[in-house]
Amino acid sequence: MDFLIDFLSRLVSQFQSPTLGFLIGGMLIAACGSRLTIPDAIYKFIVFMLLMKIGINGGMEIRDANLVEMLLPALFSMLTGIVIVLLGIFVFSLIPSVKREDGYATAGLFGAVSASTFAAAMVALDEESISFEAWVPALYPFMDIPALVLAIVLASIYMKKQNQDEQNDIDVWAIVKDSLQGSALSALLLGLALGLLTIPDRVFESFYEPLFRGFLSVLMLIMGMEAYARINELRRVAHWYAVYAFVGPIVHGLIAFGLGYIAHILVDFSPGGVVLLAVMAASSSDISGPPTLRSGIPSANPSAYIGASTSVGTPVAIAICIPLFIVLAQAVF
Amino acid sequence: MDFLIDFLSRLVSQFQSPTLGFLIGGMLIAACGSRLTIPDAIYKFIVFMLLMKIGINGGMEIRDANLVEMLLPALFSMLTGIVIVLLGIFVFSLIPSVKREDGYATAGLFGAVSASTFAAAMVALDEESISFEAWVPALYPFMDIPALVLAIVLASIYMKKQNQDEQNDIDVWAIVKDSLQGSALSALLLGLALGLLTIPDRVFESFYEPLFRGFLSVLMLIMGMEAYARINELRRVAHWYAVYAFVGPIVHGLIAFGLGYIAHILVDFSPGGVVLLAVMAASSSDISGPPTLRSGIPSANPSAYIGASTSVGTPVAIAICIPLFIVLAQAVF
Amino acid sequence: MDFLIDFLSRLVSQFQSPTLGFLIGGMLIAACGSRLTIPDAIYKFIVFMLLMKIGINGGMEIRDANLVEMLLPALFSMLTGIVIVLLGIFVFSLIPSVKREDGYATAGLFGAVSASTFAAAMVALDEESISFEAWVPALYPFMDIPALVLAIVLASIYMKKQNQDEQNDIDVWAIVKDSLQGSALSALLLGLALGLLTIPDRVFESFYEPLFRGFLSVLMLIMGMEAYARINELRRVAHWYAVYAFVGPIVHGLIAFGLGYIAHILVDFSPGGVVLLAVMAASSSDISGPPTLRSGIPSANPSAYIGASTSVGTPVAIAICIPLFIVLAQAVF
Amino acid sequence: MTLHIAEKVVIVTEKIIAKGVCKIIDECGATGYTIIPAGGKGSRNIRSTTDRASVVDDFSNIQIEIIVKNTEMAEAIMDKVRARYFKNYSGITYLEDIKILRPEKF
Amino acid sequence: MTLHIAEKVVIVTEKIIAKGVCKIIDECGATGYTIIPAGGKGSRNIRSTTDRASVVDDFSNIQIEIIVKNTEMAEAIMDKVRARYFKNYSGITYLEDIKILRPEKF
Amino acid sequence: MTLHIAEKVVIVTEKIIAKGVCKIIDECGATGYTIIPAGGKGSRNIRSTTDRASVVDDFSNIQIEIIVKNTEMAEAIMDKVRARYFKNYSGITYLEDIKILRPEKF
Ligand SMILES: Nc1ncnc2c1ncn2[C@@H]1O[C@H](COP(=O)(O)O)[C@@H](O)[C@H]1O
Ligand SMILES: Nc1ncnc2c1ncn2[C@@H]1O[C@H](COP(=O)(O)O)[C@@H](O)[C@H]1O
Ligand SMILES: Nc1ncnc2c1ncn2[C@@H]1O[C@H](COP(=O)(O)O)[C@@H](O)[C@H]1O
Ligand code: NA
Ligand code: NA
Ligand code: NA
Repeated sequence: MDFLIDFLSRLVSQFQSPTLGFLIGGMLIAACGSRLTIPDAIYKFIVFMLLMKIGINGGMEIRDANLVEMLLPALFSMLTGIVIVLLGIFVFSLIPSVKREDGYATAGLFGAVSASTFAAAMVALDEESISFEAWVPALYPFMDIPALVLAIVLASIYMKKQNQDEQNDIDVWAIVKDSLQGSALSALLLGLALGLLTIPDRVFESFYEPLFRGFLSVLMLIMGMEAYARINELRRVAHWYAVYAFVGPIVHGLIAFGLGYIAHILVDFSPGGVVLLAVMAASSSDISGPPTLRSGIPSANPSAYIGASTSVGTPVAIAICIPLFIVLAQAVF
Repeated sequence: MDFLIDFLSRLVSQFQSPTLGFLIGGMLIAACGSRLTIPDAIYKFIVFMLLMKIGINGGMEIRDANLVEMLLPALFSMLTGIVIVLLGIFVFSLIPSVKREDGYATAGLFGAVSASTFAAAMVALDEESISFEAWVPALYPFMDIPALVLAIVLASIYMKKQNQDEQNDIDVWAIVKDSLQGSALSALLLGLALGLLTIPDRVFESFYEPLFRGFLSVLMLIMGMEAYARINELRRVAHWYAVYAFVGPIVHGLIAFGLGYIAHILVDFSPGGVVLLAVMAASSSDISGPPTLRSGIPSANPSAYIGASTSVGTPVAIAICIPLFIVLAQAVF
Repeated sequence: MDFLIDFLSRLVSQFQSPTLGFLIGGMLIAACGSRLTIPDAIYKFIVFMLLMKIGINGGMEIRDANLVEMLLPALFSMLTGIVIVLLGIFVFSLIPSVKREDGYATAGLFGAVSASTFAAAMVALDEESISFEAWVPALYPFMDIPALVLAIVLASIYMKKQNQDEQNDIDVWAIVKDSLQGSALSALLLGLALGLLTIPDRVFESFYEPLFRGFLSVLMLIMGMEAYARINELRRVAHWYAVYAFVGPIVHGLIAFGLGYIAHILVDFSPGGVVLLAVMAASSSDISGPPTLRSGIPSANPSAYIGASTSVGTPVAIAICIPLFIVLAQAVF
Repeated sequence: MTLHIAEKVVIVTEKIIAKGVCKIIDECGATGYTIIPAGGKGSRNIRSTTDRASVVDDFSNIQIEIIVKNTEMAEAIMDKVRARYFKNYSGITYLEDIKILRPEKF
Repeated sequence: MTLHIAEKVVIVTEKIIAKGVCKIIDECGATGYTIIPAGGKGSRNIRSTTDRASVVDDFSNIQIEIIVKNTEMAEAIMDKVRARYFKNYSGITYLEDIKILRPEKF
Repeated sequence: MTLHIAEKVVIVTEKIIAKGVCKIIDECGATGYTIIPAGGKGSRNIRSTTDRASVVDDFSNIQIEIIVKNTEMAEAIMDKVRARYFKNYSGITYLEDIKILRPEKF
């Protein structure tokens, strides 16, 4: 009960966080039919800046880190990605109104990771002064890639069985490569390498670090406008997608939180790290995931999985899951 | 005489202000045929940033403000917008070479408000350490919307009389909505709401506030280049537009200054607020006004009103009116 | 020997400089087939920002400078530009597999100056706390314009002789004007004028100065990606272009370094100034040069000269020449 | 492979009336349309295609192409767009003969 | 000046498959192609041409135009693109008669 | 509704010579033209339509379309552009038959 009151009061206070405010603001002005737009070039640059900041910062601090500590959390990240996809495919297979391929693609997208949700979580942790290991951002690909690869591979096997596709050889390495070449993971890995191998402290402190919060606020606005814009697409498909997109992030996050808790006990994984792991699990990919799935499972309907993720999944991950897991961590650790 | 010397010396010193320097610089390089361009995406983002900064700042400080103080200035803002439009329509109706619709549209554009001129005035006041009430930016829509609505409604009535338009029902609310949905007012109101309802202090101080001056300088450059580029369009229409665009801002600003002075006496409206009110009146809309008028008075020639506003009105408002009203305020208050 | 060890150790440490790191990072991710892109609008804005920063800074400090000091370095800049072009034309005329026009154009491009390489050199000098005269950036056009003009004029004369072109009157002033109107020189000169004639200190310190390093880092990333992308074009032309593009920058820089050294002795030209002069010589134009040469020597193959400059010349100028000339200066002065 | 005769209506006009033109196209019963960014010069003005910050960007052009199977629909679209907009807005419209693959699509 | 009869294949489809479509065009032996950014509405979706930040920008359209001298090549391109992509991706394709200047170019 | 026969000249070439091509079009007496951004592949090069920062963006393509009423003007434009530019710059040009609504506009 106490926990619930604490959670609810924190949730209310999170609604005053500018991150969430910008997200909701974006939805509202889109709903009001505003003609305000953020140009695509700015959107792409903001995503680049956020991922470079996260990457460089991680890279700079990894230098002195004991990377053996990372092994178990990395394993758990992979496990989370795989479990989310299998669970999603299973759940959708129970719903007759959902085409099988659409279920595979949606499960893959929710198993993958959203850079913007992750960045929002980092700012929220910073507000609460909760720290985490420097290498946590490097867990991102460990969850993202297995989820996408698994969803695509299973969908391909399924479609082969259906004889729909005749000459489809499944090339796992091609899917991994395609994921790594996506703009989000490229920027993150580039940032990590630059942070690790060069001495970017001055440029980091004068540019990437101070602009982080501001660019994130603009990105949240864009995500909000986009969430509203895609609701129509979502409406055209089965309502089960909306239900999945609402419940999924919470369940996925709790699974990861549980695994993170085990890592906390076994290898002293930090509470902040556990929260970030849970938020990664709760998030669904918005930048690289959709095109990768579109090529990998071409017969799946993008309106279904992108609508579900952008219109419901991401708002739930940011507005509910981030405060939820922070409060959980404060209660549990 | 003293006042004149003081004014002239201030005018000279204003020419050293970077704001004005960038404006003139933009005109000059455009006149020299330079191929330097600022991409459209950057222009749109800068406008968004400036209006968000003005909005958030206003919203943050409005929290503790006594909004009853705002009533009279808001009323005077509306009055100014209406008077400018009526005056403009009357003046243009005296000039036979000006098509009536063109007069309505031009008067509407000069009654509306320019976000960039307003931002330049805020920086100029800051340089002179003249303060103003936090809610002054919120006066913007009170002048902007009535001016646009009035101009469009009167033009529609006029055109109905001419039987040019058969099925044109005048829908005032549609025009108000169209104004509010424009990118400029949307961003301003969104910023106000975010400033009022969330706690955006950190993102404001790390992003919106420090980038304000710089982005304004780039915007001034763009306005300068645009002013030069549109002179040709202006040349093709009656010269009276140029005369109106030169004299109008000064007269409009003085009207608003007078009303502001009354508000100063009655409800202690601040000198800085009076200056901003006068600059709003002097300015002519450059972002949202043109498309709104284009749809609202489609038979008016956009070369006439946009040319007049961009090529002459805005430079006069920035280069002459801002220093003029600051000096006036320093002399009068 | 000592010098060599010192140089090599500095070279190694330069490879840890983020500037170079971003350049190499850009090449690597392009080589890995990454889909990461920086939008064109951002690229254009970054170039604008860097040149404005260099220009404004120069303009602000030139105010108290003794411009007579500038005479000899300006003369040597012109001389360097001319010598590089003549040398290049001569060298290419010895290689039968290179079409004559292509030689003229390539020599012109390497005689011209790269704004991004110049900005990278300024940051490198800043890291080493080596200072230079405020007017050094103003040397840029003194080298850039004569090189482009000379290459185009000589190519025109050559083509006239070949009777390929019948009605080609050589209009030197048109070429100079075209250079000055290019976006790079326009921005630099505008910045210089604004720094000189207005008081832009606050906007400079709050905007142009703090963003300089960060934007340069993004620009280096772009240059790296571009260098890789154009290697294929370079492969299609004679390999001599690659050899020239590798050796040229070093030789050109050394020539300028020698002239700078003479200026140091005669008029006390600063060591930092000598390094910048050498880097200007070593650099090859990437923004304004290519379109100017494309119009001026239309029959030359752009794949040859742009490929040589972007894929080999610029990386060599940044990665080898900047540290080389800094170490040389530290050894010599 | 059998190809079927069809018509392509092309409309070049100001971006600001794009929504209205698309509504007319839908009302006339076309199955779709393609919109292409454009600039140009006509009797009224010069519009740039460059990406220079145009303070009034809404005024740049678009080219809309509509594929229809029968000439009546084509003419209906052209006529309605012309009547409704081309007095106050820049714009031209013309028709091209084309051959389509799957007549059931249009 | 003699003009020569040729055909223009037009394909409007999703940007995300641009590479694959271009590969088919090359394989069919065309000498080149022109790509134009596009948006539009068809049976499946509305794609915007505005430059609003689309979080999944790869899904917007392109119009590819290929000039070929003989109808067989035109039909081969159309057929292969349709068979390979148009079940899973939005897209239409049609043909126009054109007249070219230098037949040796194509 | 009566439609009138006209011709559309299409020129696909490098952006950098856009100004010169438009001058030729004006000199030949056309009433206007439409410019569309383009990329493509031809005998000389591959030009991208993506918005990747191209350090030499001036080299990307445009497609210019000119509607003219008589074939002589069409051929004059094609011929002059070809003679003046197509030795040193990438480019193709072709002709399409179209039908226009208001012959007095062109
Ligand atoms: N003769 C023409 N050929 C091709 N496009 C034209 C022509 N005339 C006009 N246009 C296009 O139609 C738009 C509107 O033309 P107008 O209504 O004449 O100003 C112009 O901006 C051009 O893009
Ligand atoms: N009738 C049509 N006329 C012109 N373009 C069309 C038409 N139908 C479809 N298109 C274009 O082809 C794309 C794909 O169409 P669809 O496969 O029907 O969704 C649309 O986004 C439009 O750009
Ligand atoms: N066969 C073709 N079909 C369509 N467009 C072409 C074709 N050949 C060339 N082009 C276009 O014309 C431009 C110049 O071609 P080229 O002069 O052959 O390099 C190319 O970049 C393409 O945009
Ligand atoms: Na996830
Ligand atoms: Na006004
Ligand atoms: Na050089």
